[in-house]
Amino acid sequence: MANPVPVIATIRVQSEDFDATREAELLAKGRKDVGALVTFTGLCRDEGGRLSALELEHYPGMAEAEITRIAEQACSRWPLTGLTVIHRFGKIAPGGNIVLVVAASSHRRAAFEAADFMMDFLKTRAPFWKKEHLLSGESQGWVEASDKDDTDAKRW
Amino acid sequence: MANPVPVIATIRVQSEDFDATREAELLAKGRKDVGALVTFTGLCRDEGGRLSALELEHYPGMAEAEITRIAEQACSRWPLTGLTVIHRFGKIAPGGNIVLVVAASSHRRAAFEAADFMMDFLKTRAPFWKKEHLLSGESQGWVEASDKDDTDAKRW
Amino acid sequence: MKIRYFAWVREKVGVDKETLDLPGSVTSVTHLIEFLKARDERYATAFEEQDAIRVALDQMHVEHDEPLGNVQEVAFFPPMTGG
Amino acid sequence: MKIRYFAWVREKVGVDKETLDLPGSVTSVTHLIEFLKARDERYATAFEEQDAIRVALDQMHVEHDEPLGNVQEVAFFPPMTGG
Repeated sequence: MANPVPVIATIRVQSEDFDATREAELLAKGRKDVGALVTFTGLCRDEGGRLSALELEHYPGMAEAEITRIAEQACSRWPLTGLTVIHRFGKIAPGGNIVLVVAASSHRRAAFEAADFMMDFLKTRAPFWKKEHLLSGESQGWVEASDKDDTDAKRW
Repeated sequence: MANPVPVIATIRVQSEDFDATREAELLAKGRKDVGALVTFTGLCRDEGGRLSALELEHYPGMAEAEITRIAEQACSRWPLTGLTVIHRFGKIAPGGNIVLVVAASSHRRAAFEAADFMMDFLKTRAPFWKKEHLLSGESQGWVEASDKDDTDAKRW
Repeated sequence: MKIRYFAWVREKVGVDKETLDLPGSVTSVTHLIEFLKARDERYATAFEEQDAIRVALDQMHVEHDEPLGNVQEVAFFPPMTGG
Repeated sequence: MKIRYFAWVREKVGVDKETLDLPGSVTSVTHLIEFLKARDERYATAFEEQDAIRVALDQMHVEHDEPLGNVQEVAFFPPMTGG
């Protein structure tokens, strides 16, 4: 199943918003070997109306490096024709985009699994930390890492 | 994990193209409870330059009914906030869209699994059949069902 | 009873749908397939690999041993290849 | 050696980065944590639940028993919550 020539993933860590469509189009446009495109968009929830924003702190340099390492694993493990990962930092309001993974492949299982794998390891290994800001104006504190995320990452 | 009020899925069977972005936006826009949006787009491949088009025959009426049955299973099995499925029929050129699944949820595993589940059962239960048209001008014949698809569907 | 055919089953039978009066002895899908195969060479060819053929009664997938009951519409087709 | 702190580790320590001269006896991450905890109450509090703290050497995740070797940059932070 491994790709003889693994693709080079596109990785971006930025405060600006992203356009999921445009990124997906870049991986498919003008190509005739892409059979499956899986796009994962992670959005900021308001947690039942509690939150005014999430603030994402990151480790500049290591964030890009670690996402690149995870993406290289994905590219060598699945026969992808393209992989794009964008992770935002800074203050993000409910409904706003946080993270984007687009995986393209000739085959649907490869695209699904690679996107799923990327998200599990972005959650547990990419150096980002979320702080909750409440509608009441207070800063609620840091989001705790979930055991479920660790369990998910151990599937691979 | 089951949703107390399962969402009503949007199902369309059409010859016209679809806009994956627009469909994804419809599931997320103005909401603050959607944390994860998984979009699967299935595209026509040229099979290494062999194909000029795929022609999709379908069973009108049953196609919509069967996709609705699969979607209802997905909606009762995962806590989704939205689910959209569009399947095209007719002649589709390489690079063109064939099928779209968008699953929205508060949680990423639910969105991933629901989209993956939908695709496995669309492949094996939705009444569509693909015929290959060759660049040489001949009609190559009907695509054979793959054992891999049956195996995939048995995972659930 | 209305009978529909899709994909290569349709091509082999030569029509996409037809309405047939069935004898009372045809009470299950398997009986119906036997009845069709005996009608004509085209059906015999279409249903040659009988186990490969899928069937729907009133637009629901069923097994070959399903009774026909009061269904309005029977459809025969190869394994699906959509998605 | 350049040391960086993130999220609540940063808040508890009170600085986001600093450069420290380490005694020769500090040869592993565990030694460095002990050294920091002995410096000041803020570090002692930040590293109270020592096992919960993650560490990176030159921007790579490592375990606490990792030797410091010739690294330029050490970072301490809580478990990640991105994605």
